[in-house]
Amino acid sequence: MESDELFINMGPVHPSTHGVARFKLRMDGESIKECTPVIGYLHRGTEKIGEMKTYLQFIPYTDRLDYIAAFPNNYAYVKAVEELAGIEVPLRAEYIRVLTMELNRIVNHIVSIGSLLMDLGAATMIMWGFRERENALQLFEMLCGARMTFNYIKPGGVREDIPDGFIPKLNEFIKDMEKRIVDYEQLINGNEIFHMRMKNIGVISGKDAVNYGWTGPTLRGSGVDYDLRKYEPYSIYPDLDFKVCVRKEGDSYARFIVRMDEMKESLHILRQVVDNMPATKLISMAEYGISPMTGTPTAVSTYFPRIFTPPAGEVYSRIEAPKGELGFYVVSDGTTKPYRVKIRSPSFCNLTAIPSLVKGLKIGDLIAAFGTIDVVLGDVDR
Amino acid sequence: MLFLAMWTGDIMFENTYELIVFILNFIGIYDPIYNVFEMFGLEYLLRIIIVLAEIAALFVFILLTVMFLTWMERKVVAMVQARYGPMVTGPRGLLQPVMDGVKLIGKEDIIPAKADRWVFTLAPFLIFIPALLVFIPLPFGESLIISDLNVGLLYIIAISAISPIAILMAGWASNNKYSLMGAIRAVAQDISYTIPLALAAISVVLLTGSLSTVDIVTAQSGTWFGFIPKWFIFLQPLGFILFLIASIAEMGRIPFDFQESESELVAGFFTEYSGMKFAMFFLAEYAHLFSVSAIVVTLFLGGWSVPFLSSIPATFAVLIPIISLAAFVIKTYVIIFFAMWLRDTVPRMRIDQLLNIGWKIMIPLALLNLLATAILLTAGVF
Amino acid sequence: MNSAEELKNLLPGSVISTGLQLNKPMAVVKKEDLVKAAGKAKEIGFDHLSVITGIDYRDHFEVIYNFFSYSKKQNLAIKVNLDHDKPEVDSLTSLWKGADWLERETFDLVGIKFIGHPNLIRILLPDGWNGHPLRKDYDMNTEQFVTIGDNGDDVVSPDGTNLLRRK
Amino acid sequence: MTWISKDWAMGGIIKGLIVTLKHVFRVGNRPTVTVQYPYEKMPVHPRFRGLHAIDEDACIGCGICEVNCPNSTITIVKHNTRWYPQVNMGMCLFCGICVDVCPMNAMKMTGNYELADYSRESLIYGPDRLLFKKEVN
Repeated sequence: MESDELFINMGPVHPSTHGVARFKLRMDGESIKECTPVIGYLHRGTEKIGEMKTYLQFIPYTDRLDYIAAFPNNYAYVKAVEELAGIEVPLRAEYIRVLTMELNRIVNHIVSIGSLLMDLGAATMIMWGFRERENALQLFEMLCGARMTFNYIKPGGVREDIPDGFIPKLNEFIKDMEKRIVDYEQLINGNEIFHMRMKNIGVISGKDAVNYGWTGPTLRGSGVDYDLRKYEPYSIYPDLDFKVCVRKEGDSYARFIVRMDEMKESLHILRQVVDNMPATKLISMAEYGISPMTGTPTAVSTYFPRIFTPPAGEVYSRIEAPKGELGFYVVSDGTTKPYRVKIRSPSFCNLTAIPSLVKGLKIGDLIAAFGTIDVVLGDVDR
Repeated sequence: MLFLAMWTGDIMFENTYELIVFILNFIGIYDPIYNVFEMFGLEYLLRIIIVLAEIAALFVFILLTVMFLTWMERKVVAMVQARYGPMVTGPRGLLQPVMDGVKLIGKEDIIPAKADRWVFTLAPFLIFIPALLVFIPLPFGESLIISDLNVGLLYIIAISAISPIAILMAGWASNNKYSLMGAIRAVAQDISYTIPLALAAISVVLLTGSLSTVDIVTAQSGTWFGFIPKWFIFLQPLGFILFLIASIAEMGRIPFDFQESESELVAGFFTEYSGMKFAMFFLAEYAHLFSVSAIVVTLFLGGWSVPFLSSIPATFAVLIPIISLAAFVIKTYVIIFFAMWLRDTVPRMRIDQLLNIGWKIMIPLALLNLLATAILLTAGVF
Repeated sequence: MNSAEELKNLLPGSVISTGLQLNKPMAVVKKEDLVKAAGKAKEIGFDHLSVITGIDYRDHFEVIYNFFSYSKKQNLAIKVNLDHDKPEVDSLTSLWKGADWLERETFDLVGIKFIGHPNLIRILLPDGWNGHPLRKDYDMNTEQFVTIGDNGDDVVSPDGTNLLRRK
Repeated sequence: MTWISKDWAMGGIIKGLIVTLKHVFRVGNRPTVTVQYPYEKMPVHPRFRGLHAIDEDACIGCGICEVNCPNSTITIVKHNTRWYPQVNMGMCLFCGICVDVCPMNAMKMTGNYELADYSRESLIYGPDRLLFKKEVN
């Protein structure tokens, strides 16, 4: 039956666009004929800021890219700078970095799943998720003094060693989280309505996903067994035992399940990190007299001069952030400031596929598919 | 002793009017008042005053219930989600609905520039008044009924069919695409779920042979074998499930809240409403929740009848109207709690899935149920 | 032999030089032959286009394409040099759908034109924005204000006097 | 006939209903976790990066924090014959670089996070609001 087309402007102020994404929809009744994403409402010129700040000053700005999971952003930039300047990092610092990043991956997936379920109308999951997220944020606050924008990982190490009483609290969190994940699975995984909404919706084949430049859990949901932690290992990941969670279906449900499984894997990694962390004497700031960034190496940070000039050169370094492959292209001209900083943000590249993903589906499916791609608009718009 | 006589069936009242007249007579003030009115030839005026008084009492009761329900909804959601819910205004936040009302009255009443002003203003009234009118033939307890219509059930279904018109008016007049889509969804949903609702109700009518709600309740008093209450839920398990699902759809609550579908259509058909007009939609929604739950109780859970009451000592028989009212309210709240509990557990369906289930599963099953009931009835099993 | 040299062996005429981008192999390609080189790279397994970076070196532009091969687990970077006066290069959207937005972003922020791109409009900044911010000669001192026009489009103007702004 | 499946038993939904019911009755370590914020507050960890505090005796007003601040939040102003930093809280990123780079270890960040105010001017914290005197034991 032919009917008039309806144009709907979804966003930038809309309950389920996760911030300020906007979709121009051409609708035939309830079905989407064409979807055009419009982004840029949160553009802050982070790459330009990167050219104007010193290497150390830019780190707090990377926190603001993907504000749900900021540790990997810190680390991706710092890793690029370290590769550029050839800085050695103490092993303990690497362990702490991996600890924070995996904890942050859990936080990210909790928020992702929670907001997906909230978009589908079940608000309970996000509240339960935020309950556990709060515990993780408490750990972050204990570790680096901030809850979301950390500025913790520095070239040459981390800002401060882990405080007393952190590891017991972390163990408690891991134990608690294991039980909570069982709750989540009971609530969601078997739910028939959830299956109806997610299965065979927003299907994308592995080949197409690669062609669109998808990475991270979204790609692994399409059957491509790829994880940078495993296949281009960095930091201490070669020493850790974990498996890459892959699902073949390529639909919304597969992407959701991959995130669920990754949370469990991250808990597994956390346990290993806690067990194997090299013990060194804890040197607190107060004990040391002066802070580590003033140029003196500590247990968790190598020498890092206050006026830092890496040799001229360019580097592209990527890590497996919770949302996918996060890369920093840093060009140095030998001065105190980078010549060019390019950010390859996973959310931006994953969002590319949305128009073809939702073609012919309903509005509700657009929301489900958008939720499973898991974008943060700070990461998309930069 | 008169109350005892009343309970044992010696004196029956058709409705609350007669109960009030009886009580006034019992106290001994009815005749003097009647004489005063008769002096001026205004007997009908007394009748009107009494009826108006009982309607006023009903409306106050409904409004208080609705206010309580908004509080209860928030508390139940909070309990599920490991929160406190409203806590500040009044004891455990009990006065929160009052504060909400005060806030909404104080809000600016915005009418969009391109809205159809008359229809826009009329719609909230048109949805609010039928939500209250439904209660006219509902028996709240022994003799506690405004009017025992002999077509009571038909009246209820007919009155609740007005609300789609009001929703469509609100959605159309708002001149907002989200509102219009919400309205169209709501109408499609209401129409497709009123049919299984009515079919399931007709099965009950077959059992009682009457459309009068009082007859339906009376038919459910007493027990089988002394311990199973004679509720129609045991004779009509399938009918009960169908009726419950259809009534949750009628209420427009998750998993069937398409008229609102917050994360898809912002707020559905009342997106553009503010202030008291919004409050009327809000109150109507909860009045609807209460009335539909009350209908479920009336049809399938024995209404106000209490199965084991005949064993109560005669000295307490005075309390029986109150006990029956309490039984009715408790049963209704069980159904309401179930609706709230379900809302916190399941996500929303998709509109095409909802209609599919309505037309392809619910209606055939309801027809099958009706057929089975008719055959068993003819065979003399019931 | 790293992947850049492999590409040079396959396309000796197109690849100007090979080298290392710190630790990743990089091939500098003639800008006319970019699509050919990228197509060849895709053929030999580099199926993941990770990022497109445009850099303004004041006298010339560089566009760097970072590829990755899921089958070989290898990296490859392809670099093209562009004139500063005429920053134009062929689009890779025919090979990678994911290149669409990456190229639009590079066009938006660096101002490199991708010939053959189906929809080369600004993506992060509103239409009508003056200048490309990541060029080194971008005027940082002029403020530009975005308002909503009568038909709902974004309107960019340097005049912010009508805006509700507190100092 | 694709509609007929084992999903009709709604086993998953019933499972979910049981879990939510467990939460309603707080069965098995599922307590209420929120705090009534303005009335009770969560404890702040010692490393929390909130409002700045400057040691009155240690600070030499060298301006290293001013140079290193990513957002140009800090300016050095004169206060009672000596020079001290003034922090604009409206622009502060709370990154803690000023604390890290201070050569005299004079700057620290306290656990005070309730910084909302009515005007932008009052968000500029001068030395009079930031200075503290270290207690001499």
